[in-house]
Amino acid sequence: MANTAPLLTARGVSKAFFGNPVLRDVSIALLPGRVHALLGENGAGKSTLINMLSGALRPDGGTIEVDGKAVSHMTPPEARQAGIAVVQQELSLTANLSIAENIGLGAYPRRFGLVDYAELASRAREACALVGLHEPLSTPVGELSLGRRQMVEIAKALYRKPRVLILDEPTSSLSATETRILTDLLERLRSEGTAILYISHRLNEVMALCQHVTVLKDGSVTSDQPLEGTDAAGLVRLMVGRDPGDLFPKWQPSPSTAAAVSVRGFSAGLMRDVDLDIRTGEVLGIGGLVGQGQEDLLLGLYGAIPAKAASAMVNGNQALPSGVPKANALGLAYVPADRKREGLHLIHPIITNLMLPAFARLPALKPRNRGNERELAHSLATQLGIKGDLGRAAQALSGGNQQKVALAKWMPHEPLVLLLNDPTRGVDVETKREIYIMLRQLAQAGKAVVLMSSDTPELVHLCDRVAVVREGRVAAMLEHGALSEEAIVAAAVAADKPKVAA
Amino acid sequence: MSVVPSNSGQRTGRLYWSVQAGRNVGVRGLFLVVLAFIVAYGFLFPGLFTMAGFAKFTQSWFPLALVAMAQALLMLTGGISLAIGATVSLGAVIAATTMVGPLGVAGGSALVAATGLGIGAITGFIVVKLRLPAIVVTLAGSFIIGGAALLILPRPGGAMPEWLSDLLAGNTPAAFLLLVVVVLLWKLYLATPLGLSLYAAGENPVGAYRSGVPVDAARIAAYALSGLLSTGAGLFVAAQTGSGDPVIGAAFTLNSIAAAVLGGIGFLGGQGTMRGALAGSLLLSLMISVMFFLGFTPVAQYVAQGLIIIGAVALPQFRKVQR
Amino acid sequence: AEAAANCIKGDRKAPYTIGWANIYSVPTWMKQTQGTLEAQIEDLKKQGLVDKLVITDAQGDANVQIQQIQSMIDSDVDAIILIAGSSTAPARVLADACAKGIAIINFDSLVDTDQVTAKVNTDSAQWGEQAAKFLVEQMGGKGNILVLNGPAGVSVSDDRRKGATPVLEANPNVKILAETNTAYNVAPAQEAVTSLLFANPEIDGILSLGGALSAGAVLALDKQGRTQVPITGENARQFLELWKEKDLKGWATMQPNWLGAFATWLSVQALEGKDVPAFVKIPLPVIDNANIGDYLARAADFPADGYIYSPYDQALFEKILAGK
Amino acid sequence: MTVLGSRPFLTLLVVAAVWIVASFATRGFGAFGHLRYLVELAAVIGLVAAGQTFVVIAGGIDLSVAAIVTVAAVGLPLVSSSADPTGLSAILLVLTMTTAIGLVNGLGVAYLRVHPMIMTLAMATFLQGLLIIIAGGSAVSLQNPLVGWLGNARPLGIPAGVVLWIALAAIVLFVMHATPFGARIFAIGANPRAAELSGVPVPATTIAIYGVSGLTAGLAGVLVLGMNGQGYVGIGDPYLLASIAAVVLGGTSILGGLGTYAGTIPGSILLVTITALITVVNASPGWRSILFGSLILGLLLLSGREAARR
Ligand SMILES: Nc1ncnc2c1ncn2[C@@H]1O[C@H](COP(=O)(O)OP(=O)(O)OP(=O)(O)O)[C@@H](O)[C@H]1O
Ligand SMILES: Nc1ncnc2c1ncn2[C@@H]1O[C@H](COP(=O)(O)OP(=O)(O)OP(=O)(O)O)[C@@H](O)[C@H]1O
Ligand SMILES: [Mg+2]
Ligand SMILES: [Mg+2]
Repeated sequence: MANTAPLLTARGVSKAFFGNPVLRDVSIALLPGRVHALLGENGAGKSTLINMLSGALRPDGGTIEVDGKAVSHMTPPEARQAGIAVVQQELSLTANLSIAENIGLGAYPRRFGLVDYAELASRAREACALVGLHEPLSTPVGELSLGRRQMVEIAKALYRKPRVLILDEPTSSLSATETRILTDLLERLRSEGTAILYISHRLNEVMALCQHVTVLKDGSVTSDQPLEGTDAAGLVRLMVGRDPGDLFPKWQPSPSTAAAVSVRGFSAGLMRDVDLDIRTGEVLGIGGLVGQGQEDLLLGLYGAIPAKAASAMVNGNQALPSGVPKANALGLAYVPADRKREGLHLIHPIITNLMLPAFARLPALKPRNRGNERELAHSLATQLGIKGDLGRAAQALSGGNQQKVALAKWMPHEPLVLLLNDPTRGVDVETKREIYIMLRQLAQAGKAVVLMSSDTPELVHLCDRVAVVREGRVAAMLEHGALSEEAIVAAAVAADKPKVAA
Repeated sequence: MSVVPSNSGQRTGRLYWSVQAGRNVGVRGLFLVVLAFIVAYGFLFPGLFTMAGFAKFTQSWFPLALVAMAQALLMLTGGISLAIGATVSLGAVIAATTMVGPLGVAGGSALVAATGLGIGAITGFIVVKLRLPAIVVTLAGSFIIGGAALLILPRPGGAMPEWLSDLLAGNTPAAFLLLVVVVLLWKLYLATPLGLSLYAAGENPVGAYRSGVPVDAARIAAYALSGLLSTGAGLFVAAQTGSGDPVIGAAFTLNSIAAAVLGGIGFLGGQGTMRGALAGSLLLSLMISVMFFLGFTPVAQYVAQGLIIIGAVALPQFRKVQR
Repeated sequence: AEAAANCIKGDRKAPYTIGWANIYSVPTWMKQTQGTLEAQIEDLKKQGLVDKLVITDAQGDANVQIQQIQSMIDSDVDAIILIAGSSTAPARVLADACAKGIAIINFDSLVDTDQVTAKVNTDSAQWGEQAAKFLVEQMGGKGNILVLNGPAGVSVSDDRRKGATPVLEANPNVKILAETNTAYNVAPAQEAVTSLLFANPEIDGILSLGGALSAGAVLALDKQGRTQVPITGENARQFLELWKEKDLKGWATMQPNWLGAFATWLSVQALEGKDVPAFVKIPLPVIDNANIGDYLARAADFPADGYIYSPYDQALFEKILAGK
Repeated sequence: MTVLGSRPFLTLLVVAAVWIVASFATRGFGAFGHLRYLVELAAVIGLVAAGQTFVVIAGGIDLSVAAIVTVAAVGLPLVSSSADPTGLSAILLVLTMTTAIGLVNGLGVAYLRVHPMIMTLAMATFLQGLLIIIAGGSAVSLQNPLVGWLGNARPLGIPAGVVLWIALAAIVLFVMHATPFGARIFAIGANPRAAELSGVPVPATTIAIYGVSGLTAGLAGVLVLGMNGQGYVGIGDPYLLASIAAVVLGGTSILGGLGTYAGTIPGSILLVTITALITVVNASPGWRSILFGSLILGLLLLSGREAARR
């Protein structure tokens, strides 16, 4: 296996955006039958590298080789011809097209020049079956939750029957169950001889799945070696260049049990008739399969979607907030999962993004103090490790750094209840650690933190209690002592066994 | 889950038609409003259901339907055109100055079509390749195209072959049949990879490009087709009126946008369906006749028109919020 | 009644339903015109000749107007009074109306067709000709002029300009420095003339061919501190008031608003079997320095942004119809 | 972004270049009086475009500005009363009315969730109906001293309309770039959902923006009434496309979220300048129209690149 010739190679490639070098002299070789991990901190250049491997970007220097032959000016269609398929980090889907039309996009089967819907249906169904997508193929993708869309994106890559499959953080919005489906699938594809490049910030997945690792740091390869004999701590060491601490801070029981938020008979969106207490000083986890109504729970409490409750108490107020400004006034803050669509103003400078909650609260016509704004933004950036010029547009940040901005903007307002929707999605391991420490500190300081997450380990290690949501209800409330990945998954799928087995 | 092998035609039917059915969801309310107007119209003017009555009504609707499609096509790709009206005028004057001349109907039609495709392709090239905002490019374009129409016919005039006028705008539903053909052609186009790419190119161009969609080509093609539809509408107007008028199309610019947006086409690209745009144009057209038969005074016409347009857009929104 | 006029079949009986197919009812000129038309209808109703008036407003869109005329045919009106949005576009739908025996009286903006009962209008060519003659005379046959036209691509403005051409060609010493096309409104004319004044400092006359263009020109000269020059125009109240105020050498004619009343009256005459000629030429009333006082004396009866039209009555209509 | 590389500055450079070239090429163009007149004309567009800039930055568009200008110009004589010798009360009344019209636009956009283009187009249609009722209603052309002053006076040689424009521009630039309200507008335009989730009162802000657009269009109506001595139906028509073009030529993204009134100002002047240039060119109407369109297109190439987004 190790002797087979590489299918896709980057040789000494470099790339700069507007004069800022992002990749310097990077080489990587993808071999058939091998899962190759690409690791690096946020902004290290991983997505940029795969964009060049797949023809979406052209390297400034160096060459891309397919089957050992250098290809100049490869375009995405040519990459597809060459059997290269990519699961993009920022999804490439179109909300108004159906699942099947999205899966076939750019590679439709034709008959007489027309899209052959019969062929498309059968091939798309095949791809969907591989990833466990059961929704009707005609469903518009816009109606799917983020996690399901991620599965469509994966199915889209599989549909192209790739020889080289590149996955850019495919599991970042997937729950444990779905991740399991994916890892099994990748294992099978590998055994069938597919070359796989796998990017993830979830190191346990990398450990379980990959045979080889390339580590990028600040745009350069710092190591390129087999994974055998390396443990997770070793991986982190490769990435950050020093000994890592524990990923999760030591858990301490919370000092208080006063309820910050208490709702009875709460309904919003998919959530039906839920009773829930959120206590000060705790990190309350929200788990479950993707798309069971967890997000509606947060949004309903936040006043962002219509919600009602038989009785409600929110930080002393005897009613649910009527809207977001009211929720903010009551000390609630919300960090959305889809940072691109809901969390950030991508075309605006980072500093403006950081200041937006302040702008929303200040008297409308009070003159702004740009000096103070800059100072505050810089301290936030330092606190969360957002590097570089804050005057750049947020879209120039890597995914993980964008997530940090979405979180950081609430910090100056010291929210009493922090509603977090998958806050570590796509965040590198060091930053995750910082965020975890921060969340525990917030809890320690008497804030209530609600952590909705698809990353089961963080629910287990970080939370005081975890509410597992299934079909719009809290199916189980697990206390810290009873927390384990198995327990959460079991509660999440209890009623769903047949479906998952399919 | 396994792939159930089954009859290929049936499978086509299933996916294609259920995708199609899914696209009705957003425009059902509009379809109901349109239906109500048709019923009201038929009730007020039973002659609508005679051959001639139907023919005449569809003739008034036809050019608006074409320009609504022309506009919707662009808006689906995230574009827009303020030059539709001028392009209609240009199509009309070209038709009215060539068809009775040596070029004849075939030559004239070819010239009209080539002009539309050409103007559209150039506009598309400027917008897509030079990355200029479509709204101003086409605003400038409207002056250039309108100027060209004035050069060809400085004042209303020209002529169309009598038989062509009678064929297209006589007492037969030729216009309606033509519309059916255009819609079928559109469905065919939308079933080509390039056509289906419109949605992706409009909504998520980066993702579409990375998926191997020829985004630029899809957008430029949309502009070209949009130009073709516009000059085609001009040709029809010339036939309908038996002559050319260099400013006849002016009102079509805003009306095409109104029809498209009424039909649920979004401005950000990739949102909405052509059937919605067509229904929107039909509503605008029906409204004129229905208000006449209800005996509205001009003041009432303006007020009612505003209310109907807002109502047709706001009602579905309300229903969405209620849910 | 015996069918005598074009399109009339003689099978329609009083009281009649009259359709008024307006192209755009918002501008003041249109509103005034509609006022005379409605007054006439009231009159005809009293005589038992008319029982209903239906009004459409095409909002400036010639295509919509065609649809509305079609609706009038569908609802079987007895007469259609029309100001056309295009000089060619409605021809075919009018032919249909004519074939159904509907009396069609087309006034102001005319359609190039003979499938109407009658067209009623002042003579646009004569308008241009007389205006040009006045100006040439005032300037002693030589000097520099600006020509202000109505919108491009519209027949009326083109016809008036064509009417002026022979006069100007016959006087080669009258030089056209510049020419514009704008909507028949004050603001665009003022803007255009101001720019032209800077580019062409020596101007001896302004040939303005209708609407409120002249008021804009006078304002432009005034604001730039220039001496006023001989100018032609139409009976816009603002222009007439400026004329008096600035003591201009002026000449104006008009498209009388009572054309609306006359067209309505004429349609009923036709339906009643009277012989109606295919073209009824309305003599151009002339306003000059001699009679401007008479017009301004009645100014208060007219809207400030409106047109002061010449007086009219039934006798005048009879006289016009008789061709005198 | 440095000032020198910024779009507003680029647009300003284009204006300067066009003025210099035109002054050499066309007699009288460069005269002080002429340039002053151009700026005075641009003031009307600039006022309308002030509200339009707010609306466009917020991701909307206001197609009712032309009708609002007309309603203000035609309606003002109707509400003028001889009891107020200054004429100020009538102006305030009219501005209140046009602001209210704008607020109704905003209500429709924010609460009925009607697309701005449709809402404001429908509003323009309503206003046409209103104009049929009010137009030509005043038999007496009432002279309003303040309006006349605005349209004709030149304190210190500067046209009063330009003074008004400068004052308004200062306020607009302040509100846009130096207040939280301004920041909220940009946020709503760039990503309304994210703005809402960040606590921005999206509906209230939207309503306010359209109110502002109604107000500035009303101001423009008052000014244009003063400059022409008489309001009439159609007086506002030229300002619809002109206001949009000025906004976009000035570098504000029609997609919302990016832009500045500092670009709209030279954008307005640029439009007026091109129109004036075309007027003095001797050519047939067709060629003039072609020339006008080509000039806009050419200038757009110089200054109008839409920044890549997403
Ligand atoms: N289109 C672009 N324009 C400017 N800068 C860019 C662009 N795309 C990426 N960058 C910059 O390039 C660097 C690498 O980004 P990239 O997305 O490749 O990082 P990454 O390793 O994938 O990070 P993450 O783990 O957060 O996804 C970042 O600093 C980012 O800001
Ligand atoms: N439910 C319906 N009620 C009334 N008319 C309909 C309906 N569905 C379709 N039509 C009409 O049938 C014609 C074809 O519609 P169709 O939806 O196939 O158009 P389309 O262009 O394919 O739309 P899309 O963009 O969704 O593919 C159109 O004229 C449309 O107005
Ligand atoms: Mg990345
Ligand atoms: Mg379809």
